[in-house]
Amino acid sequence: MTRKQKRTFLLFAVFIAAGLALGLTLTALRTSITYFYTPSELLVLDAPPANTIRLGGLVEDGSLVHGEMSGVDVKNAVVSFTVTDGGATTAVRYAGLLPDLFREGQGVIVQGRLDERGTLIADTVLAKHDENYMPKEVMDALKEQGLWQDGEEVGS
Amino acid sequence: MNQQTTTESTRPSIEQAERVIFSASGLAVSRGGRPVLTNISVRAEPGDAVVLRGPNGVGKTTLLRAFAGLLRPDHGEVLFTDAADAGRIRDRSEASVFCGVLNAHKAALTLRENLNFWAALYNAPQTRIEAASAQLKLDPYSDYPAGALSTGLARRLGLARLMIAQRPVWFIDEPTASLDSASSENFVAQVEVHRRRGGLVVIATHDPLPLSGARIFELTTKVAA
Amino acid sequence: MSALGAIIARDIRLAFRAGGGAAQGVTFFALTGVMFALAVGPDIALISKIAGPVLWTGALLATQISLDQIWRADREDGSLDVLVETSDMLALTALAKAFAHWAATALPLIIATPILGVMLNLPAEAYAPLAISLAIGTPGLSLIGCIAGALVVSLPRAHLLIAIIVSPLYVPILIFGSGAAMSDVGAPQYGANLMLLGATVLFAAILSPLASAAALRSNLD
Amino acid sequence: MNLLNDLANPVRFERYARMIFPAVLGFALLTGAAGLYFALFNSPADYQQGEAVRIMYVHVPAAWMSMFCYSVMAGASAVGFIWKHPLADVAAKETAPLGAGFTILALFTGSLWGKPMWGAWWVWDARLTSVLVLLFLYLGYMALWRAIPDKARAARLAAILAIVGFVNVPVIKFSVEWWNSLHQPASIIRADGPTIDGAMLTPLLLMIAAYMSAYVAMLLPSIRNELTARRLARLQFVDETRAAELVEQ
Repeated sequence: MTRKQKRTFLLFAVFIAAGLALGLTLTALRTSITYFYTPSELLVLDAPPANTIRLGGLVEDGSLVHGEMSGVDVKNAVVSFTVTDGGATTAVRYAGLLPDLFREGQGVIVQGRLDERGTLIADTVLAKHDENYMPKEVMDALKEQGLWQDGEEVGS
Repeated sequence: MNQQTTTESTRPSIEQAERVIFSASGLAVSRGGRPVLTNISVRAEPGDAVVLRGPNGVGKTTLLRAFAGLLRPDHGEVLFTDAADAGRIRDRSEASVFCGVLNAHKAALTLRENLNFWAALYNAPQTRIEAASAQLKLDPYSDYPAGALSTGLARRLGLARLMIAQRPVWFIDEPTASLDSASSENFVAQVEVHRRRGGLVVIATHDPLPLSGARIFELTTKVAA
Repeated sequence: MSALGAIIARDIRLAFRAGGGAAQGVTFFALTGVMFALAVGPDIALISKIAGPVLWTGALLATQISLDQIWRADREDGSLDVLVETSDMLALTALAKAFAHWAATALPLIIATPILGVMLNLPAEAYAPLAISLAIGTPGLSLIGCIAGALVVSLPRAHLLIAIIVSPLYVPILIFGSGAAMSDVGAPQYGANLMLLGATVLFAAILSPLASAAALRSNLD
Repeated sequence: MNLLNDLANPVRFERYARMIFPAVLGFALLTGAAGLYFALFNSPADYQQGEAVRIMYVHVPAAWMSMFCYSVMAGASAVGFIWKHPLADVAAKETAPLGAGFTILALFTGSLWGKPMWGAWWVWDARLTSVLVLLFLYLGYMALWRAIPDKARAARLAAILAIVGFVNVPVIKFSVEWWNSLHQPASIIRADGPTIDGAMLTPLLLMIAAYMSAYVAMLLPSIRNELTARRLARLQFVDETRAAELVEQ
């Protein structure tokens, strides 16, 4: 095929590639925003996700239980608490050091796997200093639950 | 250099090479920011043989590379026009082939694999590979790895690419430097065949090649002011 | 197309012949894995957790050390002039060379991954993410590497220079690739990482041939 | 556009440079002094970070300048590459070390600032990491210039690298932010704080103006030096060999 045909074919290929790259980026961004669950979303799911998930929400007041020794892992104390987004709650068990900013009533994101009883066995817990650093997604999710009024001071 | 897109011409078969006029006008080339060549103008018709001479390092190779479009001149223009209808400008990738002092073959490939590779690049049919190998008497060495060839044989392999390319304008740098006298005569004969078919050659060399009616050019810096 | 096909076939044949680049990449890749395990010690839990990123970094470094040869070998024996002379579009030739480099160095790595994965106690469900992310990501390494190779082609030895030039440009591919390799197949970030990796490689596939061709044209004399 | 080709001829450039250099230098010193005064004495300590926030007045302009210089470098490279504008190549070449200097300053002050807050000299915070990668882009560009003996060729190749680098900066920045959010969904303490109230803004803007004019004040003489160096190099060649001409025998 002549040089001119080759050039148009190539230009066409470049456009396809550019479009595909853009599409991939946009879909990647869209799926990543909701990549954490809120307790009520978990409840509504018919089959609990088997792999590691992220759970976002507030640590329910009074739900924090320290030092409960689990038979298997004596080394670090197991902590259990429940995370709520106003709608539903999910029990969380975590063996390891809690970040010092972690307190009841504070925003938190927990990463781990759900066991058969629906309790999240967490391997990482990420706490926030104060509200305006809470990731936007958690804020939106909490607003949807009506638990969050704009500008209201939460935590210390 | 305004490059008109020409339609894909039919591949010139080995019998008749297309007739092209080569012309360079007002060429100036610099290397490493240093002016090496200035106001170079030359014109060659089908059948011509242009021989470039000059002391070492004066810029013969640089000039050949500029002719072959492998080097961007500071200013001036290199043109290949169709001998039949002078208006039509031929695209360099169909008009010229450059063979420098390096033979452009891969040592790890056999001689035949190298020839086949070039044939694919120059879109040459199988017949032309056999013809080129025969013309340079390389058939006995087809299965040798190119790295094992002597310098003379390697040079003949490099020159075989000119035959495979089958393009009207040949730019060659020191073609016969490492060839024995028989091979040298044989190569000159091939050049004469190419010229008779309407092709033209521009050769930078110090050897006194018996090219009939060759036009000798001297590259010199001591030009009368 | 046959010209581009010939270039790819020639480069792959050369890479797998004696002294070619292919074996070099895989051995370097294996060595990184083994050395890392030796350095970290037999703590299986730790090794298996970082096996993915270690293998990804190994693949990146293995690709990087062989970038020097993509263009230099051709320039030194004169075949670069032939490639330039016969190519309608030098960018297409650059794309072919990048593909040939990928096939010669990255493909053997991807094939060797399961063996190394076993040695580094890679958890069973991590094989697929690792192999897939390598398959999608390594072409990007060759494409960007092609630019660096073209930039330094006129220099006698430029391994270090190539490393400095490509490392920052490799950051996105390493992040998305290793990110995908580490996350479980079901996790949402796995898909997101792979998609971003693909987008970056596509972006490189458009940018790299143009930049390589421009660099080669400036390096011709 | 006539300014651009005005500047193309080095002699005229040197006249412009000599003219504006004292003014630019003066402006830099003035805004620098004012900025420092405001930063150190006349602005409130941050409600969370206390006095440590004052480093911000040195850090943020430096980080901003590192990015600005890279964009100038890429722009000048493009002009130099496309229109073969010799001065643009020199400007790009001389901007690189200055840009790298700002980047190192940004990294240094960044970690100084991080120590009191994050308790570590170096935190893989998204912004700091992007600035670190930018530093490698600068180093690669400068290394390429130095590695290639022939300046004309080096200019073209470095220009290609600068443009490729520039096009990749947003991708790199995004991937580092993504990487940061992947392992630590939201950075616990954001480096520059969500909002900067008025009192802090004036010293910051003064410092940015000071950095900018300091950059220009440093750039002009280095361009002049490079131009004279190249003129010397060319003189040295010319008298030895003259360009060859072709004469038919």
